[in-house]
Amino acid sequence: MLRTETITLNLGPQHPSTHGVFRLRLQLNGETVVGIEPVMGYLHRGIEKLCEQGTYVQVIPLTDRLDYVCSMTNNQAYAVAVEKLLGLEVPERAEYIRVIMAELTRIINHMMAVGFLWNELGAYFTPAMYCFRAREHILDLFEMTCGSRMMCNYMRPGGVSGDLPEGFLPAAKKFNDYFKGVIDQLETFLNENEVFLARAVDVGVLPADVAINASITGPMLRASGVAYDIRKVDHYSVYDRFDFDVPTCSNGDVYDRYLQHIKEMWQSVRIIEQALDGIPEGEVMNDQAAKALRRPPQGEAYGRIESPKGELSFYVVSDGSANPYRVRIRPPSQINLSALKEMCEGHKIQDIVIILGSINLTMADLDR
Amino acid sequence: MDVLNLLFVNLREAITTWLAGFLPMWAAEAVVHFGVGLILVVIGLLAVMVLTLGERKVIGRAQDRYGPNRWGPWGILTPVADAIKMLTKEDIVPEGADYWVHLLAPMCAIIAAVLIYAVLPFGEGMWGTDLNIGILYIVAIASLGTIAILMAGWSSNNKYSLLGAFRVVAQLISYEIPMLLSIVAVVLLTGSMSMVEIVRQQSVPHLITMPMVFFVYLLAASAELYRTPFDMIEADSELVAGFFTEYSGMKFVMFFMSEYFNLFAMSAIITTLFLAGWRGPILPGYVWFFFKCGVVIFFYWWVRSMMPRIRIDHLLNLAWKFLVPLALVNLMVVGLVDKLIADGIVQDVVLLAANIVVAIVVIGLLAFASRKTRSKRLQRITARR
Amino acid sequence: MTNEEILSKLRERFPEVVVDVPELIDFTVAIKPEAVVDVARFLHDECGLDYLALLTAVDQTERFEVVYHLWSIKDRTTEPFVLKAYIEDKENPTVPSVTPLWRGASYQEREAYDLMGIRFEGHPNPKRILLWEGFPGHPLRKDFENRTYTFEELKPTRPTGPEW
Amino acid sequence: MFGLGIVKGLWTTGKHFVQSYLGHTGLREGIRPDPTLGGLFTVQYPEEKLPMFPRFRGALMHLRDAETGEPKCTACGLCVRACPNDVIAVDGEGKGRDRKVTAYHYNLARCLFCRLCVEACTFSAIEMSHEYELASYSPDLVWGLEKLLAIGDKYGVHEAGKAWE
Repeated sequence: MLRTETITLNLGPQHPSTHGVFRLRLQLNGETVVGIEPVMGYLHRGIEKLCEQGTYVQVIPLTDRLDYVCSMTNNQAYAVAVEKLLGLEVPERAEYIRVIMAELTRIINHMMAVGFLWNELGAYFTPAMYCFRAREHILDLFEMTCGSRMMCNYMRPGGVSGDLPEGFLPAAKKFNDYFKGVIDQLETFLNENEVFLARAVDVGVLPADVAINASITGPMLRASGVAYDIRKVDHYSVYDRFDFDVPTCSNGDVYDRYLQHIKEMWQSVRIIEQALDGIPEGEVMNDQAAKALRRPPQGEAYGRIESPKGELSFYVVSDGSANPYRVRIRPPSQINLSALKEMCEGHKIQDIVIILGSINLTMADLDR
Repeated sequence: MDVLNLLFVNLREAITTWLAGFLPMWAAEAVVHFGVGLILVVIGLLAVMVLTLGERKVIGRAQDRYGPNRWGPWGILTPVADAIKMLTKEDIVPEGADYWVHLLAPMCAIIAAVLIYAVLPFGEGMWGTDLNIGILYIVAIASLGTIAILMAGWSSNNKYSLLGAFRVVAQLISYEIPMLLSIVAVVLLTGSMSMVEIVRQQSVPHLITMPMVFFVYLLAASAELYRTPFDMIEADSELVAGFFTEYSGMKFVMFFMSEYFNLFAMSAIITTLFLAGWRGPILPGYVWFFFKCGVVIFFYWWVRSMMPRIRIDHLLNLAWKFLVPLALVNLMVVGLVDKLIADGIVQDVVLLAANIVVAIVVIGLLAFASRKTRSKRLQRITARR
Repeated sequence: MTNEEILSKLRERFPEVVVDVPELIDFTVAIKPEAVVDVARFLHDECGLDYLALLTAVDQTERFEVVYHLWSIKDRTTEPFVLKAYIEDKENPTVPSVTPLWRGASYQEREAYDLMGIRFEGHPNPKRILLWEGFPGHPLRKDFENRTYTFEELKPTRPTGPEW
Repeated sequence: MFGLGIVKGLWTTGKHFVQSYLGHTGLREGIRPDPTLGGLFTVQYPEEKLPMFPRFRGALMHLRDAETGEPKCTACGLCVRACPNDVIAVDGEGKGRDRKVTAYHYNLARCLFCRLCVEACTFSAIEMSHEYELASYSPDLVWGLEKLLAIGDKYGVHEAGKAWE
C-alpha cells in the first residue's frame, strides 16, 4: 500500500454549499475524508445575552432570528416555555392557529431541505425552485396573518398577537389541496432518479443508537428508525386531537433523510387539513398574560416543541423581575451536528456536502 | 435550390476570382483562407453568445422563471452585457501562483477549442479544410484542453483548483477511450476519417443504424464537455468553481468561452458523425446542420435542468466498467456486420437489429447484476407514504 | 420509572451526593459537581435516561449551576429529569465532562465553557466554540463587562488543543 | 431503474418548460399570484409590484387625529420602552392630557419591524405603514416627526390596528 500524505482543506467559511458561514476543516487522503472538524461561530450574535437585557415580550423578535426559515416554531417554543413558567392557559383557538402555523412552517423547512439537498447534489436549482414556489405561497399566508414573511413575531406567551385575518382559512385550504400535487410532483421528479439513488443510498449512515447518544432529534432521528416525535410524546398544544402518524425510515442514510422529509410533509398536510376543519371560534389571547409577564414568579421552566429540525427548547430562568434572568436555547441545528464525524469519515468530499445538506442546518440557529 | 445551398461556396469562389484580378493567385488564396478562419472564429463567438443566453433561458423556463430578460428585447443583449462586465473586471493573480502557467492556461484552452472548428463541415463545401484525418485531428486537439485545465489547476496555488484538476485528468482521460472507440466504429463503417466523407457516406443517419454507439458517444461526449451529470470539474457545490476558482476577468472569460466553443463543436461532431451532418430534404444544408446542432444542445440543456451530479468514483466506474466494454462490443458488432454484409439497406437493417440485441443484453446483464440492491431500493421507494 | 423513584434510587446508591431538591416546575435534583460522571452513568445505564436534551450553565451570583435536562427516548418520558451540579467555587469552576457518555454533550459543554467559563475536565476537545480564542472573558457571566472593546483587546490568538 | 427515474425527471422539467409558455400565475388586479395555476410565477419587480396585505409591517408612521388634524402622539414613551432595539427616541412638552409630542426620532437603520411599539401604544398614535422601499443612498436614516406624519397622511389612516381586528 502506498503511503500518501493527507491534505487539509477548509470547506468554508465562504463556500456555496455550507448554507452560510460555516467551516469544515477536512483532512483528505486524495478525495477521501479522514478527518473532519466543524468550526462555527461566524454568525454568533449573542442572542442569549440579548435575551437577558429585554423584557419577556422583547425576546420574541429575537427568536425569529434564530432559525429564519422557521420563525413561527421558534416563537412557539419560547411561548411554550414562558407559559410553563407563568402557568398560563392558552385559548383553544390560539392553539389551533399555532398548530396550523407550525405545520406550515414544517412544510417550508422540509421544502427548503429537499430543494437544497438537491442543489448540493448538483441539480442546478430546479428542485429548489419548485420548492421555493410552494414556499412562496406559505409565506404569503404568513404575511397575510402577521404582516411579515419571515420574521413573523406572531406568537406571544398566552396566545397569538392577532386573530386570523379574513380570507385566511379559504386560502389555506386552497393551498393545502394544491400542495398535495406539489409533493406528488416532487416525488415523481426526485424519488427514483438513478444518480440520486447511487449517491444517496448508504452514504452518511447514522445508526439509531449513535443518534440517540448524540442527542440527535427530529427528522434525522426518525430517519434512523426511532419513532420519537415530541408532538406525540408530550401532547403539547392540541396535537392529541389530530390523527397523524410518526413516519420513520430504517437505514438512516442520506436517502432516508430525504424520504423522511417527504413523508413528514404528507403528515403535516393531514394535520393542517384537520386543524382547518376543526378550528373553533373564540379569543386568541389570554387576558392575564400581560399582567403575568410584568411580574413573573421566581423559578425556571423548560419548554420544548418538535420544531421542523428537531427538538427546539427554551430553558428560561426567572428571578422575579420583568427581564428573564437566563435564557438558554437548545438549537437543533447545532446538536444534530454532533455525530458528524461518524457520518462523514471514509466518504468522499462530494458525500460530505450532501450529508451536510441532509442534516439541514441553518447557520443562524447554529451560532445564535 | 442549389443556389441557396451553395450560396456561401459560390461567394467564396467569386471573392477569390475578384482578388485574383489584382493579386497573385497564392496571395488571393491566402487572403480568402484567412477570411474563412476569421469567419470560423466568429461562428464560435456567436455560438458562445447564443448558447450562454439560450442555456439560461431554457433552464429558467424549466424552473418557472423568465431567465435573463432585462437587457434588450427578450434579453438578447445579455451576452454583450456579460462580456462588458467580465472584460472590465480586475485580473487577479493569486499570491504564490505560477505566473506564466497561470497566464498561459486559459490561452491554451481557447486555442484548443478554436482549432477544432477548422474541420467542421457546416454545409456542402462549407468547411475550413477537408483534412483526410479530420476526426483524428479533432481527438488530438481536444486533448490539449485537458493540459490547459491541468495547468490552470496546478498553477493557481489553491486546493480547490488542484482537486478540480485531479478530477479532470481522471475524467477526461477515462472518457476519451469510449469516445474514441465509438468514433472508430463510425470510421470503420465509413472507411474514412474525413469529416466530409463521413457525412457523404451517411444516407441513413448513424443514429438510426447504430443507436448503442450513439448512446456511448453521447455519454462520453457529455463527460468530455463536463456537462451535467458529469460536471465534476466545476462542481460548484463542493469545489466552488473547480480549476478556475482563482481566475477572474479576461482569463475567466477565456475558460468560459472555451467551454461553450467546445459545446458547440461537440454538438457539431455529433451531428456529423451520427445525424448525417448537413444532409436533409428541402432546406439548405447549413440550416439543417445548425438545426441538428440545436437539437443536440437543447438535449444537453434539458438534462442539465434536472440532473444531479454523479460521484467521482461512480463516474470512473461508469467509464471503465460499463462504457469501455460496451464500446468494445459495439465495435466488434459493427466490424462483423461491415465485413459480412455488403453496403446497402440490408446492412443498415442488420446493424440496427444487432444494436437492439446488444441493448437488450446490456439491460439484462444490468438487471442481473443489480437484482439484490434493486429490489431493496424499490421496496423503499414503494413503501414511501 | 418515575422521577421520584429515580431520586430514591439515587439517594440509596450515592448517599452523600444529593445536596438539594429544589421546588421547581420540573423535577430537579442538585448534586455535588465531583459526582456528575458517576451519577450520569448511573442515570444513563440503570434508569434509562438515554437522551441528554440540554446541557447548560447558569450564573446564580453565589454559585454556578450546570444543568442537565434528561429524558428517556426508550420510555417516552413526558417530564424531564433535571440534574443540577452546584459549583460553589466561583473563581475556578470545574466539573467533569459527560461527553464520553453522551457525545451530544460535546458542543454544549464547549459552549458552556465558551460563554460561561466553566471548565469541563476530560472533554476531548476543550476549545472555544462560538467565540474565538483570545476573547476577553465569558460573556454570559453576570459580571461580564458590557462595554465597547477595542480592536487590540479582541485580537484572536492561535487555538490550542488537539488538531482533530 | 435503468433510467426510468431520469426519464421521469426529464418529463417533469419538460412539462414545466412547456407550461411556462402557456400559463402565467402573474399579477392580476390587486391579488397575489394564484398558486393553483401553472406556468411562470416570477414577479417582474420594479414594473410589477405585489399588492400588500393590510397587516403588512413596513416602516413606522404617525397618525393624526381625524377632527383636529393634530398628531395623536402624547410622547408618553410607551413605544420607547416596548422597543427591543432602541429604535425610538421621543420628546414632548406639557402635562397630563395636554402633553404633546415635539420631537420623535425613528432610527430606521435599527428597526426590526416587529410592531411591538404599535402594540404598546394606548393612544393608537402610531402604526406600521406599507412602505417597504426603504433603501437609501444617504446614511441618515433617522426619520423625524414630519416625515412620519407625512407617511401617515399618505395612507390617510386615523386609527391603528384596523387590520388586526
